[in-house]
Parts: sequence; structure tokens; C-alpha cells
Amino acid sequence: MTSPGSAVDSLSAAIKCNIIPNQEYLLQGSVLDQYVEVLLHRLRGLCDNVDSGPESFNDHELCFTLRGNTPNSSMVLPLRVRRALDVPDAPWQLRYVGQHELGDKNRPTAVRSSIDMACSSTIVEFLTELGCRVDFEYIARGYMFRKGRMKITVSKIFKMGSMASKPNESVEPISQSYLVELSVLAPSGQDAIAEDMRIFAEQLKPLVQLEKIDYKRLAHIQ
Amino acid sequence: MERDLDQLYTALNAIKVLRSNVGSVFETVSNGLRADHGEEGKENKFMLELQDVLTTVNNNLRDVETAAANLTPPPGPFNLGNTAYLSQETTQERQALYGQLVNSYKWTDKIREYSTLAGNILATNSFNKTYKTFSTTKRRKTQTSNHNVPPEVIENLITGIDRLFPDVTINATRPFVPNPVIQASLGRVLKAIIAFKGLMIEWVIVKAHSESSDLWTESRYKVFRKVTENCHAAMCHFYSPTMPDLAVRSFMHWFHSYNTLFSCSCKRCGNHLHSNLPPTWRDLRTLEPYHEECK
Amino acid sequence: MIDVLVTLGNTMQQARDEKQLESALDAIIQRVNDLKTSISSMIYKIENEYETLSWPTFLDNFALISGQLTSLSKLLSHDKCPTLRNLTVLPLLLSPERDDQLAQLTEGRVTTFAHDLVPDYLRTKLEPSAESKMLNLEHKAATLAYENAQKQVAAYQKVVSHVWDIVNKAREEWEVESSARGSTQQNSSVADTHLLVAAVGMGKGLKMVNNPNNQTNQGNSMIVGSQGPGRPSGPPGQSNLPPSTQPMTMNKAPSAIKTNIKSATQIHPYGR
Amino acid sequence: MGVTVVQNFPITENRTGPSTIELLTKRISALGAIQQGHFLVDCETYTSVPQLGNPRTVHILHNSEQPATVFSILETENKTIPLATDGLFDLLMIKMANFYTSKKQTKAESKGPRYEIGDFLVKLGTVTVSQNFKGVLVEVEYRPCVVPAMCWELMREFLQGFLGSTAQSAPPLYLQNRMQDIYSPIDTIHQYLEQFTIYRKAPGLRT
Repeated sequence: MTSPGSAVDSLSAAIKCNIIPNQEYLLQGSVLDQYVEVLLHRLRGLCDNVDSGPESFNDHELCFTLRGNTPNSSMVLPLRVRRALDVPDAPWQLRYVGQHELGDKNRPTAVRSSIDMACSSTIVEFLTELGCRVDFEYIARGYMFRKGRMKITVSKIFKMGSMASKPNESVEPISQSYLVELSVLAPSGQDAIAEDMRIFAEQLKPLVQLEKIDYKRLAHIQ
Repeated sequence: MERDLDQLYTALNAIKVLRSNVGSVFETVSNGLRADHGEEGKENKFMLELQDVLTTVNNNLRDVETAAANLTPPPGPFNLGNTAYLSQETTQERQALYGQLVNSYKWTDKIREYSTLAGNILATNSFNKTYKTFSTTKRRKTQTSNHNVPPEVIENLITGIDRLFPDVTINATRPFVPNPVIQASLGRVLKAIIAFKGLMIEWVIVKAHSESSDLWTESRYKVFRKVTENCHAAMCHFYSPTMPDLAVRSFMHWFHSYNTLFSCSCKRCGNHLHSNLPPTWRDLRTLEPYHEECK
Repeated sequence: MIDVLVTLGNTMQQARDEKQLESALDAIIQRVNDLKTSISSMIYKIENEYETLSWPTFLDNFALISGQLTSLSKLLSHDKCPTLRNLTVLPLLLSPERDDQLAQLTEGRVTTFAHDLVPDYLRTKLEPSAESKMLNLEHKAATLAYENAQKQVAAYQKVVSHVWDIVNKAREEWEVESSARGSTQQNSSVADTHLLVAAVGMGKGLKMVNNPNNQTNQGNSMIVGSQGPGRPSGPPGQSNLPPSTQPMTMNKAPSAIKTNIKSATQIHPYGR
Repeated sequence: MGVTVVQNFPITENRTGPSTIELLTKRISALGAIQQGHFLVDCETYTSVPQLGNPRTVHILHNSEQPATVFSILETENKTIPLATDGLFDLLMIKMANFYTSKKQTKAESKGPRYEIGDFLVKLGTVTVSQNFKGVLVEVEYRPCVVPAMCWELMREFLQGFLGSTAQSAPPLYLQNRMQDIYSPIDTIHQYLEQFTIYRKAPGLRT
């Protein structure tokens, strides 16, 4: 048996081999509340986990940012923490989500860099002490489907109510629609998956219009 | 009664004679003409012979009838117990019961014989597996079967044990209805998976809390494997066919002493470790910890 | 098929007519042959390639056949085409002998041109039994009383119009449905999409400062976090809180999470 | 994961690092231990940039016993917060380079052979701080037991039998407050960090 290499060595080796899934391919859309059943029905037909039925989730997501005291725009690190409210024993999830890249018109999906990992429940205290501030938080409830490597979530977004201590109560939905997201986490350069996603999104039309959404433009709309 | 029997015998005899003579009728008919009938009038001779035999049969039949008429019919139906059902299956081959009945009869007979012998010998040697003595002169308690008991009894026993030791938590599952498998967690030290057969402890395996709770794979830690071995020994030791619930209770009492498995030192050598193991043996009476080698 | 052994009965036609007929027949024969080959190829496919045959190819074949049928019927109804109805097919020679040429022409389907087969193949009228039935019916109709007939016609019309109504209604419904399906905006709204994406991605509408209900702000440390990642121009002074107050507001932060941490640590990962 | 004790083995004047390891190897083999591969625990320390306000330190540790996990310990003025995450946390630390910078000269690691003896696991680690040899760390794990208070006496006996008089009579400082808690891998990491901090401060070899 050889002696174990240091973890940093193996990580850099993994980066070199490009096996770390650090790119998220993403399409987003929404469906009105009264049609969500139709969509779920269709997804059940299209996706892999047919027999077990859709997986439901009830997650609380906290969005942190790490920034310096000086108003320097380049020094901002967004971090997201997600925990399952319905499965208290499950590990929490920590996630870094980078800038949204739309690419040119030929590119079927938006791409953003993403580092996704499970973590222990001390994460919120850890991040707070690290210097992160909670930017906003919300609750997402809905269903998750799988189709090959693709993940489809249909979720209702709730605003945290006045009683922050009881995340399960007093929440209000922020719109009359369900958010629909189609995403794949893959190592960089695997653009073929984007094509698969486009074809899948095509199959959900006209119920849901899944498209890449320009965040920069969104910031100005209102 | 005597007369009844005699008449029964006579009737049975008459039937026997009748059967044998009927047999000879068929024999005669089947043989047909024989050489000893000669050449002349052989048909006549054969006819005469047959007539003779038939007359005998007729006489016999009459005998049977008189004998049967003499019999007094039994006052009521016989109570045959389970054997009455034998009549419902008519073919002898398919029953194959007789041999088994004989065997089991012999078997129980032998057991009876041997156990009386063994009982005598053991009584003279005064070696008792439990530290209780049962005086044979006392009227014996009604025998409790220990492998075929209603589930509630076992349930009561288990909840009783659960209440007895605050630091033992018990989870029971019942893969086969009357025979529960319980998982007894002893504080934060270890857990034991105990399978019952009725009120008897059938199997014990000791593991760490982090290990899987299945009944067959043994622990990956030497210390728990050793404790498992000792539990098997204790399980046999405490076994008492007459007082099964007491056996389980005393076993659990002994088992409970393992909550000091890691923290107590050996009573004899005063050390914690011997060949890298803590004292894994607990004295059956005093519950004091000893190393395997020190006991 | 009426493709061989055709004798033209009408010799009164002019040579031009004959030529026209010739070419029309050639065209018909060609169409019919095409049709035959595509039908046989389809049968072959169904019989031999039924395992690999995909539904689209099957439909393609079917479309081909129906196209050929259409073109054949177009050809027959064309002005240039002589009225074949006026022509007669007349068998000149019947023989019970096997005719190899005929067998070859018909691909072994008809081997003899005998009297028992010819009536079937060259028939232009109904079968005699059917014809007599027809006659009977016609006779019956002729003898029917006028009022009776009128009554029956009225009843029949009623039934037909009823069915017509049902079909019409169904068609209307179907059209409404399909037109509804055609419009995408009914199932999702772009505004909602943008609202949701902006909320999840940038926290638009979720940040506590934006909350009109100001009571919610107590117990939240999100005053500091009010600057979105895309809006660096936010008030910088807020994050310069003195260190002494910072942990305080932070401790007050989502107290739900604090309690959750505690309860989570009690659950030992290697516990029983 | 059982209760683990990490302690320094002092190097006497007339010995070098390798010869100390050799001595311990001989002793443990004589007790009947069998070598089962090697182990490695490393620790890198990041400190916050001044723009972030009050200074904080993040220690990132890896343990080959839990190869898919990254352990982080955050130290602020009055708090110590542990965190266990997937291996990708290292990537995240690269992203944080603007806020937390690593001091390369403080990279500490302990590596060496790993032995099994009965239910005990013994690791003899050579400690280096930024490639300089600093001393010898002995890690002993008693795997069946998860509560330090229950098996401390037993482990002390084992340590004494193996290390002689240099074995400590009291549990490590970190464990003393947690004797009744259920032991978890992060506790081992805390002990290593405690030791590494002492090694870093010591100017030369630690005796």
C-alpha cells in the first residue's frame, strides 16, 4: 500500500482530469398554479422516476454574500445554504453559484459555474462568523424529477413570514406560478448535454417555456 | 362383558371361515376343468364340486348371520378422537401414518425411560443448572411450555425487562409472529440483538451501535465478538425449562452488567487490558468483571 | 385487373380515338402497376420486418399508396380519358387448358382462362342473387304508400340531423380546445417567470428591507445584506458596524437556525 | 469511529526523528501490531484580509481516515466553529482567495505508518511544518467505544504500555470538556489542530 497523497494533490489531479462537476447548465421558466398538475403529469411520463412518483421537497434556502468593508464590487462572493425542512437529519447543502453566462444565440442553455457540496449543520454559524451576511432567504416547496443527468424541479417559492423562528408557518407565496428549472451539473466543456436539455425543454412546450434568462436585463425590469 | 367378547370372537371367526371358503369357490371357478376330473362326465363332476363348495359357503353365511345376531350393539358411538379422521383418507399408502405413530410412540416411551434415569442420576449428584432448587415433593406447578406461548406473554416479559433497567432500551421486531427479535441497547456501550423462540433465547449477537442490526454478521470488533461468545455461554447457563421467564430475566440481569465493559478493570489482575481486550467476562453469580484468562 | 386480353368492342371509333384510348390505358396500367408494387412491398414489410418497422415508415408507405390511389382516380376522371364505361370487354376464347402466358402475366394467380373463372374476373354487373335482391327491394319501394314513405323519410331525417348536431358540437369543442392549446400564454406568464427567477436568483422582493411590513425586520440581521450582488452602489456604511454590535445583531439572526443547529448536534452522526 | 487520543512523543537528545519512529515501530510490533497502510493528516491555515474587519482564522484539515471530507475550523476572537464538508470545499477556498489568504509557511502535516492491534488503531506520525521536521505525534484510537469517559482509563493503560513513562496521565485538553459526549471525527481534527498549533509556535524540535 502506498502512502496517501495529500488531499490538495488529489484535488488538483481531479481538476486536471476535468471530472469535477463545476458547471451548471440551466433553463428556467414558470407555470401558472392551475396548470401545475398538467405539467406534473407530463413530467411523470417523460422522466425516469416514473414508478416511485415525483420526489417532493420542502427546502429553506439562505443566500449569503461575503464582501469586504470597502465598497469594492469585484470582491463579492455569493454563497447559498439549503436545508430540507422535511428531513431534519439530512446534511445541509452549501453552494457557490457564479455569474450567469448566456453565451451567444446558438448556445441552448445558460451556464454558470457552481460548486456544490454537502456540509454539516454548523454551516450557518460558520458562514456568519466567516463574515458572510444573509442577503435574502426563501422557502421552496415542490417536486423533483430526474431524466438521465437532467434534474427538473417544479417549485413554489415562498417568502419568509414575520415569524422567522418558525419557518414552516406564516409563509406567503410570492406569485401565482410555480418556478420550473431544468438543470445539469457537469464538468466544464460538456456542451453536448445542453443540446439534450434543449430537446427536453422542447417537449414541455407549450405548457412551460423553458429558456435562458438574462439576469442583467432582469435587474432593470420592474 | 366377557360374554360379549366371546360372541365377538365367534362372529369374527365365522367371518374368517366364510372368507376362506368364498376364496376356495373362486379358486375352483378359476381353475376350471382339471385332469383329476377324468375323461367321462367331467363337466358333471365339476358342477358337483362347485355345488359342494357353494353349499359350504351358504352354511358359513348362515353361521355368520347367527353370530352377528347374537352380538349386542354398542350403546353409543365410539369416541375415536383424532383417529376418526383416518377414515376420511382411505388409501393406506398415502397415509403412511402407522409407521410414524409407532416410531413416535417408541420415542416418547424411550424419553420417558431415559429421563427418569437421568432425573435419578442428576438428583443424586445435586447439580442444578440454576441456583434454585425445586423440591420434587412439592406439588408440581402446571408445566409451562416455553417455545409455544401466546405473544402477549412474551410482550409482557419484554416490557418488564425494559422497565427493569433504565439504561437498556429495547426495540422489538417480529419477523415471525410469535418469535420476536429484540434489539437491546445498553447505554452507549453496545447493543445486542436477541432472537427469541417463544420464551427461550435462541440467539444473541453483540455489536457496536454503529454497526448494522442484522442477526447474522458478527461484529467487526474483537471485543464484541468475545462478548457475543460469552453471551452464548450465559444463554445456555441460564436456560431453565421450567421457569423460562426467569431464565430470560436473569440473562438480562447478567447482560446489564456489561455497561461497565470499558470502564471496569479486571477483578483478579487489576488491569484494564489483557491481550488488548478489556475484561469481557462477567461472573455469572457476582457479575464481577474478569478477563477471559483470569476468570 | 382488366389489363390483359381486352378486345375493344367498339370498332366504330376513329383511329384518333383509338390512339387516345391506347395511351390512356397505358397510363392506367402503369399507375395500377405502381400501386401493386407499393402494396406488395408494404405487405412484404409487414410480414418480414415487423420487428424493426417503425410507425413513421409505416405511415410513409401508407401515404404513398393513398397518393397513388388519388392519382389513379384523378386520371380516370380526367377529360382526356375516354369513357371506359362505354367500352365492353369480350372474352373470345375460353379454354380449360393451362395458359402459361396468362399465369406469367398474373404472377401465377390465374392459370387458366376457363368458363368458371371468367364470369368472376370480367364481371361488370352485380351477382345474380344480389341483383334479384335489389330488384325485390326496388319493387317494395315502388309499392310503398306515399304517406308511409314520407313518414319514414321524416324519421330518418330527424335521426340524421341529430347525429349531425352531435358531430358539429364535438367539432366545435375540439376546435376551441385546440385553439386554446395553441396559445401558450395561458399556461404560464412571462411576468411570473421573471418575478420568480429574479427572486430566486437575486432576491428581488425577498430582501427584508423591501418588506413593507416593517415589523418583520426585528430579529433579522439582513439590514447589512440588503445590497444585492449586482448593486455595488448600496450604502457602504451599513457594513461598517462596530465589531461590538455586529455579533449581537448576528446572534439575533434567524434564531430558527440556531435552535436547529443545537438539535442537529444532538443527533450524533455515528449514533445508534 | 472510536475514541482517539493524539499525543506528542518527545524526542530525546540522542535520537533523530526516523530513529524515534523506528523505536516506536519496534515496540508496537513487539506487542503484536500489524501494519495496515499509511496515514496523513494535513492542515492549512487561512487568515482574513484586513478589509473584512476583525481578524479570523480558518484552518482546513484533511484526514486520510475520512478521505472524502474536508474539515474546517473557524477561529474568531471568542468562538471556534467546526464544519465538515465534501472535498469540494477546497475549491471554494480558492474562490475565497480575495478574503482569506493562506500562509504557506504554516502548512503542517503528520504522516507515517498505521497499525492495527486488536481493536486499537495506532498511527505514528512524523510532523512537518512547511517541510521542516518538528516532532513525532502518536495517535491511538480505540474503535469499539464512542464515549471518552468510559474508556479513558483503558486507553491510558494502553498508552503507558506502549509509550512508557512519557504517556500522559490526563486526557488531552480538548477532550477534557467533552468526556461524556459521543466522539466524532471532528474531535480528532480538533486534537490535531491543538498539536499543530503548538508545533508551529515551537522554534525548533519539540521535545
